[in-house]
Amino acid sequence: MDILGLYHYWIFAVLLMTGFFAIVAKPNLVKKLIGLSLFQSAVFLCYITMGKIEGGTAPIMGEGAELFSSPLPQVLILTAIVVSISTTALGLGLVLRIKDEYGSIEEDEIQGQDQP
Amino acid sequence: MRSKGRISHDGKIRFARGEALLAPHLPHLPHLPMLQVLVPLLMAPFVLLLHPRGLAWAAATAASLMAFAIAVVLALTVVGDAPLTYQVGRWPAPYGIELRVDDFSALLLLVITGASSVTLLGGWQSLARALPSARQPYYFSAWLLALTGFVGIAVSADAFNIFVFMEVSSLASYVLIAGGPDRRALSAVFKYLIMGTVGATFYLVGIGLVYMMTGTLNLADMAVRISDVADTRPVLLAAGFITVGLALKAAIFPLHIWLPNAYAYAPHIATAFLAACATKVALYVLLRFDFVVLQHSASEHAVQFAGYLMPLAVLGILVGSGVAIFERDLKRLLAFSSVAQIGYMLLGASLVTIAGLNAAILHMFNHALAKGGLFLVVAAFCTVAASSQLEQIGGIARKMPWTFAAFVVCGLSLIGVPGTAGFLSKWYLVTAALDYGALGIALVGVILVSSLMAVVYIWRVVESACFAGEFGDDADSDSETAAVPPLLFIAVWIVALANLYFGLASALPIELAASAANLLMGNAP
Amino acid sequence: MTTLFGIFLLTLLMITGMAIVHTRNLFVAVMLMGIASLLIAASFFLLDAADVALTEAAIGAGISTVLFLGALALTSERERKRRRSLSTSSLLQFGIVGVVALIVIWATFDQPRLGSPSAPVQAHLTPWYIESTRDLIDIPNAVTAVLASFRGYDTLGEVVVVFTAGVGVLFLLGTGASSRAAGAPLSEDNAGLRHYLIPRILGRLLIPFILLLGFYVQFHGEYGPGGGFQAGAIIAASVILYALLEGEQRALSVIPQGVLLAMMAGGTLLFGAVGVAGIVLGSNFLDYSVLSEDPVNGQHWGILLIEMGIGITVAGVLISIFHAFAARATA
Amino acid sequence: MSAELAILASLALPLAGAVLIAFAGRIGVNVREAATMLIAGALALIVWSLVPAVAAGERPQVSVAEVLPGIELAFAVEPLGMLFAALASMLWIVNSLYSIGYMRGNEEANQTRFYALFAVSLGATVGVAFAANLFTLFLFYEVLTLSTYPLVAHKGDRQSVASARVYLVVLLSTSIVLFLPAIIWTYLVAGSGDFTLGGVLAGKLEGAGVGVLLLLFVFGIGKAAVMPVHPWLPAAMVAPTPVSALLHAVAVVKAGVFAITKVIIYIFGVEHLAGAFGADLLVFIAAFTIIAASIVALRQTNLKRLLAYSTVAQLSYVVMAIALLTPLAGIGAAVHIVAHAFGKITLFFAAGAIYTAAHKTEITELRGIGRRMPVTMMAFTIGALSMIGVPPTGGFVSKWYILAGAYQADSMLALVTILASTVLNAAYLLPIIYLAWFAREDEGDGTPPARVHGEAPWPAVLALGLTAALTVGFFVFHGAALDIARQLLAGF
Amino acid sequence: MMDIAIDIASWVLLALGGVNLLIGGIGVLRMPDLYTRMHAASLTDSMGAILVILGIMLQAGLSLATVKLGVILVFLLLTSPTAANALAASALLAGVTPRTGQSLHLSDSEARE
Repeated sequence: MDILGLYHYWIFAVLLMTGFFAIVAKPNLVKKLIGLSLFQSAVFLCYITMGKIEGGTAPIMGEGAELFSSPLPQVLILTAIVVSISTTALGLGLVLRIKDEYGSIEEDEIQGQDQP
Repeated sequence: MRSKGRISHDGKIRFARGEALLAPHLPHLPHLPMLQVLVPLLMAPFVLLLHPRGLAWAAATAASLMAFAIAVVLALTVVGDAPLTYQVGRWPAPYGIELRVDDFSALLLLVITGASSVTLLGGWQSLARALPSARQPYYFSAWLLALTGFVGIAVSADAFNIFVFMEVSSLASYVLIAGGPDRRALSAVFKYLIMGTVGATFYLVGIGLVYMMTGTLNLADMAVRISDVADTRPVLLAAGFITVGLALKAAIFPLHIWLPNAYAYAPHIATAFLAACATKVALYVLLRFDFVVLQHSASEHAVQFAGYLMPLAVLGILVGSGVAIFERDLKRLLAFSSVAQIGYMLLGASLVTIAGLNAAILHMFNHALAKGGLFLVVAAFCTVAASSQLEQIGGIARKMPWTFAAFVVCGLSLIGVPGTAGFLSKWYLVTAALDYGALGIALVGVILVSSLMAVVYIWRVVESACFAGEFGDDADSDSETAAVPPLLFIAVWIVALANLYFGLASALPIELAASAANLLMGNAP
Repeated sequence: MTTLFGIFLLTLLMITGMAIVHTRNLFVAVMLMGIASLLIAASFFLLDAADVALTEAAIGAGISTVLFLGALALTSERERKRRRSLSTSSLLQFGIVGVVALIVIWATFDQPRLGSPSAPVQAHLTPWYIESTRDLIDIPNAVTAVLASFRGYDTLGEVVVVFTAGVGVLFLLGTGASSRAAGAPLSEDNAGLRHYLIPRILGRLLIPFILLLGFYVQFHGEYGPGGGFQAGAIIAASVILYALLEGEQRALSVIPQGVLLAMMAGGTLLFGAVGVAGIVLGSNFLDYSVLSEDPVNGQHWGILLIEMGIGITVAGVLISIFHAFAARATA
Repeated sequence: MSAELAILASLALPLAGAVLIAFAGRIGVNVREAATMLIAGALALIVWSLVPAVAAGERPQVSVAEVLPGIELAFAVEPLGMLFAALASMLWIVNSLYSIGYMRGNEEANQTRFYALFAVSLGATVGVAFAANLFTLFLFYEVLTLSTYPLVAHKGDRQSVASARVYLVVLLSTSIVLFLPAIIWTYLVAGSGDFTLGGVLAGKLEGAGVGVLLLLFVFGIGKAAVMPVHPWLPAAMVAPTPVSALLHAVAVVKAGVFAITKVIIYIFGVEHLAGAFGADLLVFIAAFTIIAASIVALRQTNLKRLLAYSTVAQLSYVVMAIALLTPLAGIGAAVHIVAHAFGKITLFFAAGAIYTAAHKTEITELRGIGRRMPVTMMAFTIGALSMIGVPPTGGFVSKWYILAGAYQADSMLALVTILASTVLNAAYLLPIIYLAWFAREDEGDGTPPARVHGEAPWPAVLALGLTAALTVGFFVFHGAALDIARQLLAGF
Repeated sequence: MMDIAIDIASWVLLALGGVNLLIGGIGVLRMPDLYTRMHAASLTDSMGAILVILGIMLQAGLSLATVKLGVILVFLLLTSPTAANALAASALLAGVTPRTGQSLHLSDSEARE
């Protein structure tokens, strides 16, 4: 049962670290942001998983359902998704400016230009 | 007016109706914790729409000053008294979001709003020069949003709410830094953005795990409910994630690498603001979480906290100061000094004693005074100097002796010379370390050696400002008033005098810090 | 069965994630990211999180992909090649990442299992939320109730985050209107896809429906999945589609930059004003019960208004950001 | 004026005076110098107005603020502090007079800054003298360091900046690394750092801790220039001579030995310390400093540096005397603070006058200078005799008491040291006097004198005449000082 | 009885749709260039979607869900050919020429040379 009951969390762990690897190991700035998105998505998965209850339905009442999954993690993740897209948008804005100023979006090339 | 016939809620819900009786003369007093956040928050969108030159700045400054006034009232209300709580939407605590202003947050609020007010007040010309006028409303709006974020973190008693406001403050800080004229500001911000977001997400993972084990997000409730599960793996892991995440945000060595460039290339005034409060807010959350939630339940927590963070603190102190000695750019020099000073705060906290926490918290206040002042002076220098390189400011003391005098005052405070605010925190820190036993004596050595290093790097600046060339021939001190914007000059001296004032009459911060330390260690004041 | 399907989706997700990191083609990575978002959204749906699934699909797979593509169009589509792909530092990074993943997995064994009814998450706050939604707010969607009322302050913060991002991007890139000759985004001439008959006709056909859907999601949020964020994203998507089809200029003449700014600020202010009304009427910030004689009715009003505020701000910000990116392409 | 008010006024006056001088400098040099003289005079009046009360056994106190819980910014006047403050404030008048002659004669730059910072230094000195506890003492001790730093670096050339750096680094680092922990330790152990008769540490700290703490204090108070923390003093000699004269022969260095004295009497308590091994060690260290510094002085060719090493040696007289822990030695220490001040300031004044008039700094250049500057060299001779301890000069009085104290303490080491150092003093000072009076100017390398000159400007000459007179006068009229110093015996 | 019949019909439809999509997927993998791949993808995709949705509609019976599914189907039928058209048009515009004759049998990289 452990495998079925914990699989979501394992995927969370793997995705989290996959995203993190892209952030630390990839020098391309856009790739870093993609990694960041993935990294944050993993956290969403973790939260939503803990809100699920066996045999429950979405916490929208009516139609006779009585057992609901917890609405709280869902609310938190709604917020987190919006935070994530906000960060991504700002990051991409920065990338565009960096491309303008440096002509590159590769971290090492930018560092090379900063230290003449 | 509230209608009497309002149907009362479920019997389980109890409202704190006593609030209204608190102060009949100040009808908004019970709302103050909320207003503290709302004033900058609601002003930010307005500022965005104010396009005429200078108006955005004026509005932002007004909002900031108002927030400062609220913070002062809050501090005076809370000091030596029970914390103020506020239930947003009148939903009771673990269900709704609770705001809570205790001594620790009151102290931090003073720092944040004070720093924002003084820097904004003095920063008009400096910022107007750095930013094209079409972009100023955005910038000042972002400034208020950063203020909102910091303040929101400080008053919140809810773990997730802290995350939300952390993101507000982070995003706004990125904008503040990216306003720097040098293109390196952009690459610095990008690094900050990546590391900051990773930090915030780590924090989010951490509170997620704690939430999973306790089912609550309210810090106080969490502290109660965690006692059963405190030593389980997820909670341990959560402590790790939260600590690392916040350490990233707080620029704790060795996770400080975003900080020097971000501070160096931001507009000078923004640097002054952020240097005074940004990292401290993250440290505040770290202390809150570690001490309020974990300390009393997790059996090994004190040992782990000390074991992992103390070496980092010591290394941070030594490395930060050491690098600062060899830095040639004044802003980078001060930024590395910040890394060391964060080490002091962390060192105090990592003793896990009341005295140590007391020192750490007091140092938050005093370091903000010193470092904020120093960066403001840098801003003043840069109104005449081409850049903040040490060579460029050579001999500037002859051109602007009074501004330079303020630099010396703040610098002495940073070193910890008696009579200045910085001395008090050093005093407490050394006292706390001496109380710590044999290891403490070694720590005292570290603190003192680092103070000496501070002497060296501050004095390098002083010497080049006094004795080097550049402004050598122009010894006309009357031109100072012409060169430095009067508002900036006033702001610089407000901070410098505050450094002296709080060096001698610092009852308020000391009392706040003392009871904050007691609160964190779980003793009611 | 559902569990197995979930596991299948997640496995796909993991593979997609690794592919995203592995590929050197950024365009492919962005597309895969969109797929990953959809997979996550599907998983969320299986996990009873309809609202979140909708949001993830609209924002993660939709808006986010558009933004990434816009950025790629202005930068480059491929990562630069590196000679030493397997250096010691990358091995070290790989090692650290692997170890941390193992630690996280190690920690999971102490965690409540998926769906366990005795988990603290289910036992502690959830019953109160469900019950209070029914009794005090009286709307079917508990997520909306928690989002807008019980934890409305978080949501305000969230709106502020969006607003901040808008302010930030506009500060960094300038507004679309202020740069010279606004033109078509992501395509080389000024007229969008106007020369392409089929997409254009079809697009014009769809836009009203998308808008309609947006408004439906906006105002139906109390009853089903949806709300201001999703609606704002959908409405923004329709405007973006319009701009793609008809050109940047036309889109801006329909909703000028000034209006967008007013939307960004106005939505936030509307939210704030509803909250302040609570204070003015003698209760706490964001207490909607005092908005009307009947507290439950007041809650309804409050939720409706703040959801509108959210929708306006989100739409304003997303459209502004899109314009800012698009203006870059022609500048 | 009430005593409390007088204490506060004596602190506030120089600080306010500094601002006043800064503004007066914009009006004109005469106004500025008049202001300086006026403030110096007023300060002396106020400080001296306290003397009768203190001599009568009163101990006026005033507390300004509570900086930390239990740690106050407070002042109290006790005999030793009274003596020190009275001395410093009196000599400031003379020194100001001298400064006017010296600074004008040498056409120094930034004179306004000079006078203003001088006033701040004096304020800090009075603060040190009147400090009621360790914290207050430390505060003004550091202010003194910082306000004298720009005076040392006054010239602004490479050499003076480098020397000022040595000055600052040694003084600040000793105070931060040793003095501050010592203070904190004291507060931690004793719960208080108030200067109390009999000491606050008695019964609270025993064994090796006492010795360690004592050493922390002695080396932490770098201004006392006990070897090896003395290098700042020779380095400080690049400053204009009035600075060397008042600050580095009187105010700053005496603040150091004064602080050590106070710590030994009022913090450790003489009785308490008598049982610990620390005191003996201190006598040994002081003795070593006296001899070593004197030997180094022998080898100096620069007049001011020679005087600086002489100061190092003389300061350790005080340290040694107080470390002997006998009543007579204690009196000797107090009196020596005064006597050495008169003598050494005279020597520096003379050296400065020579520099102003003849632009000479090296000892070998002084051949026959007595004939060109008879008044100056007369004063120099008197000062030198006082250093050696020859009657009828003030130096004899103090040396007498210290010797008596050494007998009382049965300390062979102290006796031998004093005698040996007297010989050494004579060995490095008398040749100068010989050269000045009896050598011919054109002897030596045979070159004719580079410059024809007479005495220095009259204010300088007047000042050094006055201090020379004081040096001689102290031999006769040391009764008042002795009366006050006797009150210290309550501590023994 | 009726239920079983509907069930069987629905499962057949679902299975057919699944097979269609699978074939489409294999086609995308196996076809040599963009246009042929699009051809494989778009045709089978539309057909698969129709079949699957019809299958689900049968499962759902006469309810709101069926209406929704119908709407979805309409949208799918409108969008997916349009998307294919737009993709092909822009590929042509970007200069990707359809491969003909011998080059069809070459691998991607060879064809590029």
